[in-house]
Amino acid sequence: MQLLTDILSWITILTGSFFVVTGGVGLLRLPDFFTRLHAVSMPDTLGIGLIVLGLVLQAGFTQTSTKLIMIFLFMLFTGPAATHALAKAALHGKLKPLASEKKDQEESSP
Amino acid sequence: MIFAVAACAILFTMALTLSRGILGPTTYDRILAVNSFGTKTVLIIAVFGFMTGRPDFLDIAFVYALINFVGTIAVLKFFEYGDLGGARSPDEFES
Amino acid sequence: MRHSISLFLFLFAVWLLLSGYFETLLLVLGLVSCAFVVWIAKRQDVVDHEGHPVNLRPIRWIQYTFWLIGEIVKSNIDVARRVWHPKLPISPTIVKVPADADELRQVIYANSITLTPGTVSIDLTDATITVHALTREGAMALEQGEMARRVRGVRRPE
Amino acid sequence: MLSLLTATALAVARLDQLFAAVMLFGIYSLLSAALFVVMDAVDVAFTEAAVGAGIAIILMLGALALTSHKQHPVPRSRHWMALSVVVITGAALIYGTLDMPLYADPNAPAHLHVVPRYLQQSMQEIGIPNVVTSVLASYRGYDTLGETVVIFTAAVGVIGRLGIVPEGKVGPKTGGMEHHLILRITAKLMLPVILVFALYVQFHGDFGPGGGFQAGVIFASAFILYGLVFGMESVTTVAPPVVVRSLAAIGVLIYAGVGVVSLLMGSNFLDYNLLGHEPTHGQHLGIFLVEFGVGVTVAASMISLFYAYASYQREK
Repeated sequence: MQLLTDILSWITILTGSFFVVTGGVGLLRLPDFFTRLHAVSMPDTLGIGLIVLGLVLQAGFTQTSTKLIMIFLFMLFTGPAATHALAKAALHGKLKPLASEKKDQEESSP
Repeated sequence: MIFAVAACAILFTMALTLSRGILGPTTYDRILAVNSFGTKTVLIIAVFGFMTGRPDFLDIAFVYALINFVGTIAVLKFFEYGDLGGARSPDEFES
Repeated sequence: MRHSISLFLFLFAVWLLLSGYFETLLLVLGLVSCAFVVWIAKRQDVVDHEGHPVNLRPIRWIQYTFWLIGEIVKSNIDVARRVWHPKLPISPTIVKVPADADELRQVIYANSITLTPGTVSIDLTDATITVHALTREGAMALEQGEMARRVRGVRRPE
Repeated sequence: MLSLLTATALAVARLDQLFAAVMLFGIYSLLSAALFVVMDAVDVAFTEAAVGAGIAIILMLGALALTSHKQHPVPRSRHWMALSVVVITGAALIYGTLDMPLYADPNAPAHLHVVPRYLQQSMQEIGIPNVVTSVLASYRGYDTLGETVVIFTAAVGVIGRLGIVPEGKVGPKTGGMEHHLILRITAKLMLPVILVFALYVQFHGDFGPGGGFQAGVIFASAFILYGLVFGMESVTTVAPPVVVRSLAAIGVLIYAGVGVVSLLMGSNFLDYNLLGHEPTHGQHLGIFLVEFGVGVTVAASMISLFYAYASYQREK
């Protein structure tokens, strides 16, 4: 049983770390601000989620886990709000997104 | 052991994020970098807490998550309106 | 009043989870603190159906959460693949999707969009959400309206 | 991690755009707090988290709003002056550290006398699990009182410089961000949780990291968030500036008052042993009250600093 949770938490933490690193790489590689936003949302969701899950598996059902989950929930609520506010500010600050406004919807959808 | 691996991964990402923060190019990129840097700090504090076996650290992580949010909003408001209280036209702040 | 009581209970639960000490002194302090916070929150006028939603449908909410987690995992893998891909196969697209009239639902919808990697809601005005998608496919999937339909069921109408 | 810290510091020094420098300073602050955590200085990290990363940034932005956004170019000669001053100070500091015991040297004076006493006896003398709190509030009660007064004075100074916000008139255009739907609802959800968390930190300083300073800052940050999202008008209605300013003074008075009471009861200033029936009980009560005073002062000072910065109108 102990071994099983250990293996599980290894897997989750490693996968979580992978997504965190991917987020960092994406933040550097992607070409403009709006696309970088997407890179940030990766570690913000799955990265943190999996690492927290792994830590919870290690800690067992204790007060530590409840605190961890509370932190996670808190970040889950505030993260998108901050990202959205940032994107909105950038959009209103006349930052041109590197994207095509999708008006050719009819011709591309069939 | 596993915590050390996770900590290394997070540290590496922090370095990547930091270089985005230094490179810019726009201010929004920097704010984004700081915001996501804050997220990583929360994570690394949590992981370190487990590494050293003192889960007290979680309170600090919580403070971080909180301050990160308030700080980002403050910065954004400052940037959009030019100061913290009033609503001034944002055109003074082209950078 | 209903909101105040439920907020108080919620806050006290938070206090207990944070504290973990069940001594009389700390419990009393907790009760006093929560009452104080409810009083401040009343003064700040944040205790209403927006600040403390009491009329959610729990079962639908849980269903929705699991569905959202699944979507997040799928799109995470997709975006991660694209980021590591040497050619960086992205096609940034902006679409406008309609949202429900209810403001809380709009927020849930917009936040869910942001949470899913590959799509970020960048503006929300007049019940229309402007979405920046990393790929054309992501934008089209969102336009199918699967998420919007599920969000609608989460909350009872006023 | 230290190298990351250095890189950030260099980048801050090189940037001439002050706004970007502030952003990087935020990263610097986060990093140093993480470093404190690694070095096991939990309470210091807690304070750095709350003060350095959050409030300092907000206050710096406030200051930035009042001044210009670009650093003025400095003539070359003054670079050399500045450099020599820095080098001399640095050299003096390094010279000073030569006399200091090595890091973690078990024979250092601090480890021989002070630390064992604090670590071994604080439990029976004061009866509180968190040593830092008992050191801060009891053994070093004077120092902490001094620090509290410093914060109070800083707030008074800034208010004196920027002018007191007149009652009922907080500037012509003090708009909030209520139109920003997502922010508004998130703030509404989060504010009570933040406040409860602040009070939790306040009252659990005895057991875990935390205490008055940190709690005060977190409490203030909740109000700052409220002010940012809902506008100055609402926040000054909820917490009128006059009330906040008097609370800052009341906090100092609570702290000093505890000292005076213990003096009157026949022991030393800020010696809490006589406050209760038995010494540990008295210590407990004393620390509790003192921490409460600190929390009130810090929170109120921070909020009034925010008011002062946010409602100051630049002369046109």
